[in-house]
Amino acid sequence: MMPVASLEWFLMIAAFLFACGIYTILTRKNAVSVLMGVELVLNSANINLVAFARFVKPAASLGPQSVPIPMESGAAAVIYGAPWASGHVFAAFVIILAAAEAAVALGIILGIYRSMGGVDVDEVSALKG
Amino acid sequence: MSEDHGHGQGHGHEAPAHGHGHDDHGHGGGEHRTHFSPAGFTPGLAVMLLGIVAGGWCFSAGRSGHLALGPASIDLNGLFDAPWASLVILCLPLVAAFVQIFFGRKLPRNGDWVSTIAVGAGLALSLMMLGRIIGIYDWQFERVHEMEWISLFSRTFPGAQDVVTFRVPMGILIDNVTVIMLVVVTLVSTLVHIYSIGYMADDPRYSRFFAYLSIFTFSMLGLVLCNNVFALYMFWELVGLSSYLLIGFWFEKKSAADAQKKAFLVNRVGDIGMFLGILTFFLMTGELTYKGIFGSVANGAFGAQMGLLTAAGVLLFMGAVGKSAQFPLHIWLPDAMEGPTPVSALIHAATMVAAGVYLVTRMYPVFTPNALIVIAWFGGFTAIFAATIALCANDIKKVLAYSTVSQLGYMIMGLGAGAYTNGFFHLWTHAFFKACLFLGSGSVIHAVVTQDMREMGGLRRKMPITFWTMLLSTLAIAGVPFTSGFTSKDGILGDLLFAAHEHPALWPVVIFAFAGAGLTAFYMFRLIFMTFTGEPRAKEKFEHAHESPWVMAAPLVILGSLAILSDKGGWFQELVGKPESAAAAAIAHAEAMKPGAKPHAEKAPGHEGDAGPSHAKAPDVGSGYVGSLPVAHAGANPYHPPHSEELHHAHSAAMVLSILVAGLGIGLSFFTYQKKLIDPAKIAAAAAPVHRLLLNKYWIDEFFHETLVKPALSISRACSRFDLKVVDGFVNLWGKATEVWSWIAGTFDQKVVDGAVNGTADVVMSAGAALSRFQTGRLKTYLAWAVAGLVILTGGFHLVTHWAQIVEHLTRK
Amino acid sequence: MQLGVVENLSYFAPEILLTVVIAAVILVDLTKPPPGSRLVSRLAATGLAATLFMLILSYAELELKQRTRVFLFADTFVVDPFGLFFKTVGCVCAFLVALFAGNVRRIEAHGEGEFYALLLTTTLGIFLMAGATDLVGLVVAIETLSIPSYVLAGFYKKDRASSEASLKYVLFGATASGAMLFGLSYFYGLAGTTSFAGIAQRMGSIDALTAGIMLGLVLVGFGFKISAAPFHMWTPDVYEGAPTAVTAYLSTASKAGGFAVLIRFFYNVLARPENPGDPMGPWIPIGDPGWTQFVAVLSVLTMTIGNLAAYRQTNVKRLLAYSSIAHAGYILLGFIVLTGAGLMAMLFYVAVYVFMNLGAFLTVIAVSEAGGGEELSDFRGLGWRAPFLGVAMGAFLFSLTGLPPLSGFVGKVYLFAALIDQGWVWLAVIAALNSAVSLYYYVRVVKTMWLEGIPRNDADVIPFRVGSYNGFLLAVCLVPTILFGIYWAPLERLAKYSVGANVTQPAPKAGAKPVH
Amino acid sequence: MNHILSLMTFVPLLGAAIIIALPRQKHELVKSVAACAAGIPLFLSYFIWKGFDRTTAAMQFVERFDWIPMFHIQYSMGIDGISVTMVMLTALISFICIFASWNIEKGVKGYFALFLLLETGMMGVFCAMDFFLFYVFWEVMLLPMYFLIGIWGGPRKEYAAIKFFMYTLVGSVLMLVVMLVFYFNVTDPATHEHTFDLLVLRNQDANSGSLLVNSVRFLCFIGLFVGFAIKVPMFPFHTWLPDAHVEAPTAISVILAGILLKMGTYGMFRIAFPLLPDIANDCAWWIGLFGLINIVYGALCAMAQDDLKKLVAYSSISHMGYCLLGMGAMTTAGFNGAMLQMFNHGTITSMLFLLVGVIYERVHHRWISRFGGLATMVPVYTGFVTFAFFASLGLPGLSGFISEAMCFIGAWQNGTPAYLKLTILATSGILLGAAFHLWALQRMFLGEKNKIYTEQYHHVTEINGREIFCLVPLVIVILWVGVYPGPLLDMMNVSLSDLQAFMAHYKYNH
Repeated sequence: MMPVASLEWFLMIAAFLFACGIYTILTRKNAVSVLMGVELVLNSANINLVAFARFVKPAASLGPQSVPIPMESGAAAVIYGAPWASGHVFAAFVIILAAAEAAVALGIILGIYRSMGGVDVDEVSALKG
Repeated sequence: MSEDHGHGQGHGHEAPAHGHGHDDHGHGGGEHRTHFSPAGFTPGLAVMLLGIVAGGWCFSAGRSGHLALGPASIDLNGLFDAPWASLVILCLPLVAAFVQIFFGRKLPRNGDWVSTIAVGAGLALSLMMLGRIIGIYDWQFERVHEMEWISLFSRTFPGAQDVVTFRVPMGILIDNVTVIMLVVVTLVSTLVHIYSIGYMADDPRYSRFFAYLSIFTFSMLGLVLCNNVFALYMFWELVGLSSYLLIGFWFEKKSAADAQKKAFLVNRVGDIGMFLGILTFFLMTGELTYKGIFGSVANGAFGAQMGLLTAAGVLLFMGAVGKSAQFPLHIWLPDAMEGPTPVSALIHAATMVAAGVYLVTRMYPVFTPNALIVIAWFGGFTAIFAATIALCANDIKKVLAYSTVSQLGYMIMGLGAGAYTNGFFHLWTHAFFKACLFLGSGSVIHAVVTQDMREMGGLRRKMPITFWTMLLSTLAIAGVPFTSGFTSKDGILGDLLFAAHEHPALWPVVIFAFAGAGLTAFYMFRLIFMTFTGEPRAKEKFEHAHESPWVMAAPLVILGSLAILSDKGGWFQELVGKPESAAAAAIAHAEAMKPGAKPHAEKAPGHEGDAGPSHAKAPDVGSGYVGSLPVAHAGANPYHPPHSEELHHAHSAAMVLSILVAGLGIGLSFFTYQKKLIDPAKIAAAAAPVHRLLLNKYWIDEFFHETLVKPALSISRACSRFDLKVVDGFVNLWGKATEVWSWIAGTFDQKVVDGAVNGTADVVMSAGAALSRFQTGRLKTYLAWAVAGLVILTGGFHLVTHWAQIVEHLTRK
Repeated sequence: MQLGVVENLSYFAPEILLTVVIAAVILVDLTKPPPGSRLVSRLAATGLAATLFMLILSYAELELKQRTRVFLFADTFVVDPFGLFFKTVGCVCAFLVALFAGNVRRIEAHGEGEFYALLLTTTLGIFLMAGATDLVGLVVAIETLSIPSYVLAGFYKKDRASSEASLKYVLFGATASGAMLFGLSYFYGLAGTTSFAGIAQRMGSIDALTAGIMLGLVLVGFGFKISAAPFHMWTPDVYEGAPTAVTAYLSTASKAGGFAVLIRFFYNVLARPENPGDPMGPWIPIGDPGWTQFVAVLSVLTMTIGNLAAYRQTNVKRLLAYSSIAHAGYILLGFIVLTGAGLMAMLFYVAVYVFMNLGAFLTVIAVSEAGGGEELSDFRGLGWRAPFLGVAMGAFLFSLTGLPPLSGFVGKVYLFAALIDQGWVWLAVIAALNSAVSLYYYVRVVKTMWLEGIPRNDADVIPFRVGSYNGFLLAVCLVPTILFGIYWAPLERLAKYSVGANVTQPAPKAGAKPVH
Repeated sequence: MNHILSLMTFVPLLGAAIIIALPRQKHELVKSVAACAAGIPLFLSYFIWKGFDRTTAAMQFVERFDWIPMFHIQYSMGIDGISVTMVMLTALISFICIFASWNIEKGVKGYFALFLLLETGMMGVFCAMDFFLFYVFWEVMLLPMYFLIGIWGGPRKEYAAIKFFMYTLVGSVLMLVVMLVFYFNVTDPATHEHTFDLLVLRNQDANSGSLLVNSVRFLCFIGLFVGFAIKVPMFPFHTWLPDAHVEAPTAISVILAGILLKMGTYGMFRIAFPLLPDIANDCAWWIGLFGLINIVYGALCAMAQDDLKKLVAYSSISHMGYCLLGMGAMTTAGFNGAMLQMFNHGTITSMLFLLVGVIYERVHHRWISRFGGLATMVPVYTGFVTFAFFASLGLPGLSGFISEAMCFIGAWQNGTPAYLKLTILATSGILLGAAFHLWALQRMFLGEKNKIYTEQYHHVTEINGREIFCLVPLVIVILWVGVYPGPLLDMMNVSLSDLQAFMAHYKYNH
């Protein structure tokens, strides 16, 4: 019987990661490491998502809402809402997006490196005022 | 000279045209020069005689009530029963003025005849009217022709019935006083017109001068014809305007320009008071016509507020103080002598300045006893005050000016003392002899090119007509028996004495009055002696001197003779009777209002006046001290009251006294300036301070300049600086504030860019500057701000909104 | 096995078409069309026009089928008038920008294909944002918009400013979306489902602090998109550095998308109509009601900072960047009053804002294309040399200020009206003063164009030719700017219909709220 | 004829459109088109003069149709006694100003197009019966004014223009907010909908579902009042005026002083007073006080000016003070006086600015102290100036006097001691006004020629035909109103007395 880690643990770790990420972003000079900070942040979100997916019992889905976009049909929700999976799906999407973002960002950083011969974000401050 | 467009007038003295003698040729006086040649004698005299004859004919026609033109005969009652006659009199000068202004220079003789004929026709009609009223011989005669001018409704609630709340009628009121004033105005005006033909002959703005004269005549006639205070005020201002224009007729002279401005402004001061008075009457009575005001005042429109009634009267009187140059607003009149002499004669001696007296006469019924005492004091003090200044004046016109002020003082004082008839009568007589004196002085100045009496002397031989006419007038003004001046002035003094019996407050005024009379006699004869007798003191000027042409002399003759004759016949006293006092009735009302006042116990005398035309008892003013003209049996002029013994005593006493002081004055000046027994210089030296005081006219002008003019100017400058610096310069103020702001924003170096339109803009600019400091261009700063903002906003906001819960949460633990 | 996933796919036609166009653009570009033949740009423009047409069709389809909304893909995507409105706006922007870019030489030089492919992709992103009703879909949509725009911002690769802009943009954007994701993860955790409706169920159950933090984190993302303070600071730099056409696009279309998401999220997850079926009526917040005040503070900050900072700008693009920040603040006003009227005002304002702002940027493009610059000094006396350009720019700027009879004024009136109707008078006053103050810097541009460098006489005017093509485009922006200022009833009807299709009659009852 | 107001409002706009279409070089053609476009409203105003029913306070020549139904905005035009005189004044002054600006050289097309646009705005303001419409026209007026001052103005034109613009805009956004507050708190009893219709808003007590709380009513009044006071301009908000007047070209100064200032007081009559009668009554004394300050302060500032145009500008401030004094009195005579004063000041001050323009065109400066002795050189011009000055200082027989007197009488009728004090102090304005006018007159025209600045006298030529043509109509109007104001007063009296009764009603039931 190994002890079951409760949700709080995961959340704390995630929050810690998030903080680290923000700290990195704010402190690092090198654009790439800033990007790494961003990745940290994204992954902290992922941890949350997966943890929630594991622990949280999905809300009973309900009848049509008034608002511009209510659920069309409760049944549909039950079937396609895929509550047990949605967290993981979400996480997967996030990973993909993170990758795409990183790719674009790196490309841009490369461009900067070409044109300026450096990737120090503090140097990149011609536009201001 | 011809290129010197009358700038000559700038130099030395008023009438430069005469500066270069009377060579009949020379410069552009134009064709209207002929009558200067001795040949001018015949037409001049002819015109005069013709005029006199015509006038007499009109007058007698009026007496008879029928104007016989061959077979046809016009009933002259039409003069009054329809407004046309008065309107013709009123409008002819106006038309003339327009003709002059627009076509004057194109007309032959520059159109002087237009104005002259216009006013002459007015004179003819006025004479007819005079004749008519004498024919009718009813002291209560009166006709009113009225029309709506402005009438505004208002409503008690939206859409309700309209009620007229504000109504200004325009109308003509013709009664004896009006007609007499009409004659005064038109007569003097006509003569001055004729006189000016000669006097202004060489002036480049000849036609303009006549235009102005006509404008003045129009305004003055309107002033005397209108039937309500609003219109009165309007014409009051208009005569002010024409006086302004005429005083500054030679505006190239700075002194003239100053004088005209001064005249207008000083008058405005009085006018403000008058305006407030009118407003007060309007507020209380809701009426603007004379009759309306009198009626509702008599019916207790003022309730118990007799103080207010007095105040309103005094405010109204302020107008007279300004216009009739009473102390302390007399200062403009002497300066007004900058104007051409005919103007001084017409406006500043005979007619306009008398408007104040006319005002008091007109509004007489609304003055409460206290108001009348104030008026009397003003008048009396002015009379003596001006006379003293005149003692030391050496400018011939200044002497006359101050004597005018003093004489106006007499009239005002008389009215204030209840000498209604005689006060007004003095206006009538004074108009002629003072006009004569001014025109005479004009012709003297015309002859010897100076106004300084010390450079004259012995002119009698050179200009006899001028001398004799002026002498007659001087006798009149000095109050020598058998002259018109004597009758009127003595009348005033008598009534004053009598009034003083009843009202001790008037005793000082009595003293002023008699002393003034003596002084008048003195300085007037000083004028005569210094000018006409003795040895000429300025030879070459004397050589130059000559009698004026007939066109100028004729008016002198007429006026001079009027100075003797204008009081004869006693018709005046028969026609002008004191109206019953509305103020008395009002006071009676107030008394009745007082708690415990028995309704008919002691009602003010003349209270029955309300009960129809029967003037059983004297319509005395208030406490009835003015016994002079009390009782009116039904319809008859209340000039000869039954119980007038003490009045007669007063009059005889006054007569003796006034003859004495007059004689004294004349004698003194005779010994001083004719016989040279007394050396004025010595006296002056002996009483040096007094002399200086008088020479400097008591420093009144300086006083006003220091206390009013200067402060006003500096205040105005202060205001505009304030406007620039503070109100607008809110900019700079904010500019300072922005320094602080910038500092808070951590920007010392950010200079606030200029071009801000106002304070806000400046703040905004520097705020922008501050903000742009945040925009460092460094990504990390941005992110830092984002994070910080997030934390601060979220946390702070949570704290703010959920403070209660948090506290409660903490305390629970 | 159900077909639910693909049912009603016809409603997805615009998106599909757009995707096809993107593919087509890329393909055509691969064929190396001869330079100067604006083949790609024409294709893109045509494609967007067609998409626009499709959008109108789907409007019509909704109407005909009497359906207020249609759900797709397991309720993760919705087609409704609200979404269609923003899609249309985005599409129009993209269309106009495509036309602008159509004759910008420099873009052609850097390869039209990429440009238009990216542009259309962002448009697709906006489409998805307007329809997303699910956290996953939301995130995907936002990134679909963001990632290509990062590239677009740095489209001039050699240009330092451009690449700097893109770097700032990408890093800031990535961070923002990271924070947002972190926040969204909590929302998921709250409900265990990613659908808005599901989350709305649980919102009531959490305490204020948590809600505040979640909200704050999410707002970072949204705030970044609409560049609301304090997440606005990237805006001026990026707008200045990016190619003007891109700037125009970012300041209108992507902002519109941001607002679409913002409204969609908040008005589903955090608020519901007081009486269901009347979205035009007042709404009530779910759970912690504080967020409206929170957003109010944001909007005040945004508009004030935007206006103040715009004062000192000498670069017209940068000035307009700040002004667009301020306008985000104005638009947020409609967001906080929690009424359908407020939403309607927002939609209306977005619509008119798009035209005037695009017009302003287009003027900048036209000037620099015709040999001028982007600095204020380059505009000196331009009004006299190119009267139409001057008049048009004047109209756009005064409309941005909010002076009648221009559409910007009407938009502001609707916003203020919504505020005052709900008793936010103080906020209305602040906003009004802000717009008064904003006059100053807008007028500075007008002043430079008209009041400076005035020719002595009409003879010695050196004409400044912007070309008939740009002239025509200016007119295209100018007409609605003026027209909607004089007669805007149709637009209003559209906006109202988009907020609550089933609501016909405007809400405010007699003296709805006593002002306090 | 039932679209006469729309015609008067939009014919100038049409003219502007035509002018824009015209080729740039055809100056004469442009000018004559402008003259026609401005002439038609003047011609039409004759029919208004004929057809105006002087016995009713109701709106006349009404046109009304829905503009934006969903927002209950109507295009509703109409005039009553309060606006009719202003409409006719606008038509007259605009027409004159076209000729006054005949020798504009640069940007002729733009100038006249903007000018006509301006006239449209002004007409619209005076005709609008719908608050929203009113506001739109109110703002529409700003734009052309900004350019007219900023492009064709004097040396500091840009500063003056933006200052004018900012001031007015700040005022009007406040007005906008208040307008919306009213919209949402008042319903039209007929339709049970919110409304911008001023006539309905006027009775908002009766018509509003929930009456605003008093404090808010007060704030609303302040908002409106400040908005209008800036235009009047009232004491603390007046500083835009001297700059704008001085820098603007002659014709525009004439429009500014002759018509734009009136919009402030008109707005009070039309909106601030009827919409918030109770508050207006409470503030009456303060309005009077500001009137007093305007009168005295303006006159004092004017006295210290050396720039003739600035002097006239400050004199306008002083004269508008009489309007405020009369309005604050809340009496029929006061209202009529204020209204008449608006009209008269419109004519008199226009004349003054035209005359300033005349001399400025000759010698290109306006420094009073540099002149002197002009009267001998240009008697006719001097005559006109003297006429205008005396009209302006309230000489009886000229229009200025009647209105000032009526303002005073109205103020006096107010009767409350506090207000009487104001009035008594205000009478000093009569003296100060006379003082600075006459002083200026003397310094410029009387006395001897200036010794230092002699060369300017070579340029001093007599006033020419075109200028006289511009002045004569004004002279006639001034004389006519001065001698027989009855007809004009009859036009405004009923509406104003109705308004006064309305106010009084709220005063006592308050």
